[in-house]
Amino acid sequence: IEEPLIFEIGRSETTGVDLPEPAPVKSRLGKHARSNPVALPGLTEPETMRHYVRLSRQNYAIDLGIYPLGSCTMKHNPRLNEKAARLPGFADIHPLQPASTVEGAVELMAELSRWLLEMTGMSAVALSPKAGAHGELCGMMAIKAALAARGETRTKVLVPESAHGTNPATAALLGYKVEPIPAREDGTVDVAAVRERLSEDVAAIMLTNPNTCGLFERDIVEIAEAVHEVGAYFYGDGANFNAIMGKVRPGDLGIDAMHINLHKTFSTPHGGGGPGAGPVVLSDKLAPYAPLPYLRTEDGKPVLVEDPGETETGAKPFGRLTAFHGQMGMYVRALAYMMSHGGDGLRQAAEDAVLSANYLKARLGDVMTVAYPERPAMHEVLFSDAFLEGTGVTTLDFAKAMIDEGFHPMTMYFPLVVHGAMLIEPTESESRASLDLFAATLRDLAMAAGRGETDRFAGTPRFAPRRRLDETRAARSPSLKWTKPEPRPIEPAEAAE
Amino acid sequence: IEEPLIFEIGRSETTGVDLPEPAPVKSRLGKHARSNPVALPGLTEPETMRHYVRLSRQNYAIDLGIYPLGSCTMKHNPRLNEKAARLPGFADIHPLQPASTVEGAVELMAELSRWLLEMTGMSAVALSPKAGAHGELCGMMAIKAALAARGETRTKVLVPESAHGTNPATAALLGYKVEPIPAREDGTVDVAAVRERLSEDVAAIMLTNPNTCGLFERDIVEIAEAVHEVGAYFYGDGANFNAIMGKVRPGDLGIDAMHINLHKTFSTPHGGGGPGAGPVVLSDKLAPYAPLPYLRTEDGKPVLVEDPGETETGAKPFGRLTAFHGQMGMYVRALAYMMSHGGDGLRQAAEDAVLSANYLKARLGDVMTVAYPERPAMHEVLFSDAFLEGTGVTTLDFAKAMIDEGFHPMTMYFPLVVHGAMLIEPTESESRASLDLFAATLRDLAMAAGRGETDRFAGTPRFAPRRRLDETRAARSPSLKWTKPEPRPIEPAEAAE
Amino acid sequence: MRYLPLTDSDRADMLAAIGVETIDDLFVDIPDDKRVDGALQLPSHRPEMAVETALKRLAARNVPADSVPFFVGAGAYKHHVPATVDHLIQRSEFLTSYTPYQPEISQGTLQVLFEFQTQVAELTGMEVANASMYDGSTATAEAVLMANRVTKRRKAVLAGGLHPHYRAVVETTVGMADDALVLLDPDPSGTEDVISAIDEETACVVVQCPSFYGHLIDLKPIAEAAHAKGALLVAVFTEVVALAAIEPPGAQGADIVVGEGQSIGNPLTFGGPYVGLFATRQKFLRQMPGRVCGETVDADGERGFVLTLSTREQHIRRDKATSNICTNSGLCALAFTIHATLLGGTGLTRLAAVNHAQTVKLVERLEDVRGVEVLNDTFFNEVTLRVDRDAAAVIEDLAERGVLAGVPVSRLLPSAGLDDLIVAAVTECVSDDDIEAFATTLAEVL
Amino acid sequence: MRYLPLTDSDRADMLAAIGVETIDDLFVDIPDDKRVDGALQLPSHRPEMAVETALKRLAARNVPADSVPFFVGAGAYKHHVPATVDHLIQRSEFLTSYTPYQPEISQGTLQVLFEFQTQVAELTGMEVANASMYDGSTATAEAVLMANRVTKRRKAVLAGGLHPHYRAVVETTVGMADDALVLLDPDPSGTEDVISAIDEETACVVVQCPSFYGHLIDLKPIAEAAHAKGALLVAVFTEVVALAAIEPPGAQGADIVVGEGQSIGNPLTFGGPYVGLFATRQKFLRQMPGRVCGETVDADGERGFVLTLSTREQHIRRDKATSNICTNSGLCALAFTIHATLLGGTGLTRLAAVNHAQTVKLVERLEDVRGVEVLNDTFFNEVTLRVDRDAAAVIEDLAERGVLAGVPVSRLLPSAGLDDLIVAAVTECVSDDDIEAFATTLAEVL
Repeated sequence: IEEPLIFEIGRSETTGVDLPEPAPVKSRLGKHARSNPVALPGLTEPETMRHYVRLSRQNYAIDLGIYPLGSCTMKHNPRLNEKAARLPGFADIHPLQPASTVEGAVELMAELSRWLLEMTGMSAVALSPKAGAHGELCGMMAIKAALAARGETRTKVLVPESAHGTNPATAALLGYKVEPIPAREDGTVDVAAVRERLSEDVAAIMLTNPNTCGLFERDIVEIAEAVHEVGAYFYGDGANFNAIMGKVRPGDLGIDAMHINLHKTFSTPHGGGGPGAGPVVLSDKLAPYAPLPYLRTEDGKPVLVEDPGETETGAKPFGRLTAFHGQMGMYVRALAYMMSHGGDGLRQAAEDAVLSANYLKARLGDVMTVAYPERPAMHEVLFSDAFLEGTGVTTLDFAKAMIDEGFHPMTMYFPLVVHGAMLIEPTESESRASLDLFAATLRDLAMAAGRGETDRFAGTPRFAPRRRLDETRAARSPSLKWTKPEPRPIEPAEAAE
Repeated sequence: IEEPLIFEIGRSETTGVDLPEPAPVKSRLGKHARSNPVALPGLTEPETMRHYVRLSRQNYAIDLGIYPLGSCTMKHNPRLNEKAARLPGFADIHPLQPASTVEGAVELMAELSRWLLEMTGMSAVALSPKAGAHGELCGMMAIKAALAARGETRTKVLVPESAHGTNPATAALLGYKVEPIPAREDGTVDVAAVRERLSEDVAAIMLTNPNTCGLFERDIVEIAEAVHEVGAYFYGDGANFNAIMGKVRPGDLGIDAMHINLHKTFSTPHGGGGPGAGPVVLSDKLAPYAPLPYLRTEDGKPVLVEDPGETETGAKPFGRLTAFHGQMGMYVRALAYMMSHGGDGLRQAAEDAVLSANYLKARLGDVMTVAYPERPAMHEVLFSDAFLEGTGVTTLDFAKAMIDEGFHPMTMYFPLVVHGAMLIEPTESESRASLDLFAATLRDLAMAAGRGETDRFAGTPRFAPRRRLDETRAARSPSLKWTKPEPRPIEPAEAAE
Repeated sequence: MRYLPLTDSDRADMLAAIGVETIDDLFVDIPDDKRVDGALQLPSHRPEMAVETALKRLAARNVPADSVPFFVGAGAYKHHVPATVDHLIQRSEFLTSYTPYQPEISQGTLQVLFEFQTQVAELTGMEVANASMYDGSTATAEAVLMANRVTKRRKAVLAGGLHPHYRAVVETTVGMADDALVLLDPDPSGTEDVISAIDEETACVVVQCPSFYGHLIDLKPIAEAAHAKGALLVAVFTEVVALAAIEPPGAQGADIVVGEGQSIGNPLTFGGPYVGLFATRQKFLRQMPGRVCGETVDADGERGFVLTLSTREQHIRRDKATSNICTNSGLCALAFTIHATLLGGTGLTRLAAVNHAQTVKLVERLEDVRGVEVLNDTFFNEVTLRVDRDAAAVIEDLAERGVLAGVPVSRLLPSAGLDDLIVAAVTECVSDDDIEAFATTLAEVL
Repeated sequence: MRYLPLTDSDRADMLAAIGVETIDDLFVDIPDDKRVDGALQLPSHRPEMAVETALKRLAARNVPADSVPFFVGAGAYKHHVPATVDHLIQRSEFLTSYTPYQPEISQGTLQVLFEFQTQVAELTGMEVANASMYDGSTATAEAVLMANRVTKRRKAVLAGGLHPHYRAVVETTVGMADDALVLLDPDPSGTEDVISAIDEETACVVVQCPSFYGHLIDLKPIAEAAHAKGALLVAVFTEVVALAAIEPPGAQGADIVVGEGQSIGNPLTFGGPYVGLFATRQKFLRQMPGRVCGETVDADGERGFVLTLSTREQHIRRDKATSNICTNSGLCALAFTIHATLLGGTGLTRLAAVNHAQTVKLVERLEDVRGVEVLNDTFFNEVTLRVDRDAAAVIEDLAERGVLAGVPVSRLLPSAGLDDLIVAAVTECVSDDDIEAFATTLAEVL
């Protein structure tokens, strides 16, 4: 069933919100009053409900099935967390209310900080970053500020080729030149390769661990030492923290800054693209540079420091990343998730996530091409499309055929270091039955491709709300908003009527 | 996609609820302790979420499209009402808490009563009935009690043939003999036909108005007078009250008792079959017999009277219909709905409901057979299947073909007074566009049937979660619960392995 | 008017399409002199914000169970319902669908009902269950009427441990149906002799376990005695969680088991909506009231579910129906089923164990309080306390001190001379601190 | 562990299928001496009930806006959000889906984004909008960076009416990117001269309207002056509802319009998550940061939507990307779109009118209070008050009396010498009683 756009069914004079009559006062808008009313269509409440309920049914979602996007950690979103975030004491408080009226909120932020610090073994946390990439910015700004405090201006940042695009983008935003580090044959970074590129010009290395090939960087401790030797800092991308919660602490590995995606590891729902939250944990060396606002303990009570004039000795906040204090709604959800799991449950979750990924690797290894078969996978497993070579089935075909089987495809074509990459992350939320069904379906498709059954793949998806969409056309002449269709020209015959 | 039963995927040892360890105490269950643990399967929370979300998607719902079931009044369910019903002050209070701790709840019941009484023009209301049929029972018990108080035992209840099945069932439950009243050719009851059957043996007449043919009973005032003349009572079935809210008050027509389906007229959601609520309004004559508990005003404050020993002079409650005080959750929703509409909005809603039904009648009258074309329809319009005669398309085919067009069928084969009845109630919640699309689809189907295109109908639905289900088989050898499948007998060849 | 999609121009167009001038032309069949002239004496429509504010104000005048030490039971119980349950029942497709009369597009609701019936049958130890009743009290009345039909007798014996409201509902319903009742005296001691009240005219004996006063009752000898006289045993419960701890009525010979399912999945909500559970033996199936869902196949041979055995119901049978029930408690049954699925056997057992353990703790703690005596030898999560003052006054005093401590028996049985009794319930929501608060505050007021 | 579906026997089977003995065999790549030995110093897993109770306790230590007369604004606003909005955004299919990278099974999200972009473009009076940023402050920083790219200049002028936090965020971001800034003095009077700060090196001038202090600013001459020097005008708003009352920045010549969308559809939530709006001219499209959704067709020729222009983004462009933003505010944008759809043009206009009218009422009422002066000549729903005491102390005194009366300017600008100023906002949630309470209580403490 097709659902029109609101612009096609709504009317500007219709409204689904009853409001009181405005009091008859003299306007104080002056000459600034709008000359034309807003031309947006409205729908009544029943129409609105139906429009968006129908639209929603065109989406895939975790609540419908496995969502195996590698590096995205799409896990179960507990509804307790949604309920908690909506308590009036959290959802209906203003960031600039007097501190005496928000003590519980500040205490919650402090509690969340304690969990994050204990899990990562770091010294300080900057809560305010609004997403992972924002956290990267925060961490790299802290590094830049720490260097500046030392009177240094370094110019380069090392980033492995397998990194998320946000890493180089972040480094570039701060004016750094990005230098790629190649990976070893086994998919990990060699400390020797890092040493080669290290110099007094290098501000930092940005490394994801476990990396986006699904592997734990075995040389990480040596890399950290080498980086520190030249006076550079180690930025750890925490996108894959789900694999190692409770198993190893980034602080113990020599990492200086790392963001935590609350919307991945701690299950705040991704909401079709956000919002997320990307608190950054910092080592002793970087802790003084944490941005405003930050938490300090006064008389045993946590206090939010918003004011640069008021900072205690030693604190040198590099600035402010966002208005107000960050993503409170996500903090509540993440803390609820942490408390529900406990330290024991978080560790178990990491173990189950890794177990499930390796199980899929074992189940699929004979019919698909495991990119790095030698090392255990962490919480995600990377395949290349070598098994499709010569079958006539493209990598994209393979992904779209999965849609017809009722599954969301894995991450495709990332990381770039592998040809036709397919990165599968099942997470700990899948049952054995779900993993088995998923594996059986992929086996079936891989074998069909192997047998050259291209018909099964061509033109997929066939049973989705849409068939394959023309992305080139969308990019070539972008149509980014609805515009009123031109009135159909009147045919002469009609006009004559 | 097929969704298994929980018994096929769950395990008794799995649980999706974490509970504390019970304290180590000495059991006081005595010899009554269970000998075998409950053998019910559990699912973890992510599995439970997915199971029921997937199941839900096999349902049609108002939020997905028009739900034109005649006499069911499936209208928009505002979410404000859901939110209000979940306020802790309403959802988390116990019916037997001290009265001093539930004053707001009692006030809400009193406020709801005021609205119901003003809208119906009656003297008293019994809130506790849990559904429409329960309300019928309540009203008829009040009548029986009133007769008993007069020392009379009457034996008969008059019910028109077009009545809902609950009417005769209710009368029979109270030991009355049900006497049918035929309808006139125009679908309404003739006062003369009623007079013929009236006698001192008649306890009551049960009449739905507007009736289930979608017509207003024009002789209703005369009928009421005739009924009262022989000392009988007039029970009005309020199922179709949506047509006349704010247009006419049942009390002004001579009705003595009438239930109001809060889940129809006042939009408490039907929830796939309930719960509902069926408060009963009573005339002066019946008011003293209202069951316990009832509301009384004391010192300007409403008080719930639960105790027969405490009743004021004149009150002669006929007993108790249910534990506690009735459907509080529905009262909150219904009152929110009433307050949102206001008196003006409720009247407008009735007018729009009637307008929409008549609009469909006008749009469809030439291709389908309007059962009673002479009189204006009220909020629902009745068709017979005469237009399908000789087309090879059955009435059931016609209904099931609507499913493939994306619509829920109308009420079929009811009322029984019309051959192949199709009763359409659009309600006031449908937009003009929705009505037009529905009408166009029905026109298209009716014309296709007229052209003898039986292929379009045979075997429908084809695009629903299930094709036509074998109801005979279900009734012949009922399978009402899941039973463990017999283990598959081992084949000799396998056994030999 | 945010709920009404028709605009004035729609209305004008539609009137024209119908061929009438004004909307009142469609109301011509209403007698002129009876039409409402102008507006009713009701407020006008109001913004959502205003309605919400008004209702919040009313809600704020009540004391939620969650906000105080809470021991009120007596037929409705404060349990913790997982957030998942309430989220799922609010899915549009469950919340805003009708009774599944078109099964092809209602398999969601139907499969849930099939799961529900299976769960109820297992919990009660019975062979078949229906798709829900309004609540436990009305289910009990229906059970008595059904026993009368099955036995073709007209006299029911109601035990003294039956919840007074349930008893009143049966009295009203059965009395109005002109059938007979034997009402045994209230039984706070849990020692009554039900068996000797059963005779050859008895259709059924109705026994609640755990009783209203919290006692666990041995149903087996009662069932045997009833069967010996050709009568049925109707077993009743108000706390369904108990069935995970005690021997189910089905295993003790009950013929009909009815009760309240609110404890699983449903909030207190001041008494409703709740969900009545109804189970019986296979052989009585066609005398069972209420909807049932059954398994079948579709035209492709796929398993599917439908409402079935409708020949028992009022749609078809009209005045010969087994009951007049139509709308039942579908959404509450859904909540029950989801919560029971989350719990599973293991969770249910654990939940029952926690309830019982906390109750034992309360009972043991109250031993130290002067002026109060626990009447129960056995119990599950509810007990009867005898206090040495007027119980209703004690409850009021405790409420003033912020403890909602139970129900005075006199509230339900005002003239039974049981003015010194309190029924108190203890669930998993009761903490050790709550128990301590109860005990110390009780000591203060006694 | 209610969230973990694998059982111990599953785990054992899976380890066997993998061919390892213990789970730690899969963690061998972690250096031995760095592995966490045993448990972290964290509490163990807890029942849902316990977590809920703990969080409710924390929540109860905050004062919700709804519970008091509430005038706090300064960048985040208490508006009424219809229940429909929150219900819809909690639909599993919206809440638990990822960024729509597979458009065939993400049309729900994508069509919403297309509707969102259209709504934002219309409200701001611009040609194109993106699919959301984190919030208004980060959107402002991105706008400055974009203006630098577009003009190939590196100096931005920030007006004194810009929200101090926004200014700080721009300062931090642009400063760290080694670009230059001209910061004009705070402008509580609304009379500053922005134009003379613009020169030939200026990339953009950033002006907020309504300003932080509530003044309405004539953007047109500023735009003209900027354009004359080859600079862009970045127009900022923190209260999106204002755009329904005042001339949109697009109509006044703004080149980039950014702001906070929280007011429509989203709760206060102590500062986040919110939703940044970002709109610009068609010609700057390829320099715009953030995701955009575009219309296209599928293989059958049916209309459909996809994320597009990804060559601007970090996935493809890596260190050449227009921004590093990836996750944005999808669900908040959904809430915005649904609320805006419910409102429609008529509702938005009415909402703005009610906000303005209530604000006028407050201003008029405060005329009668000694010791307070309203600095604004024009305003929408927010004004600056000068009081004859320390503003922070006044706010604390009012809070103690149960009135949350606004924000002392010194909280955001501690060393600007503006210690006697309060910024107060008035929305449709403020009743006449609230205004009266503000005025009388203020009179008490002054």
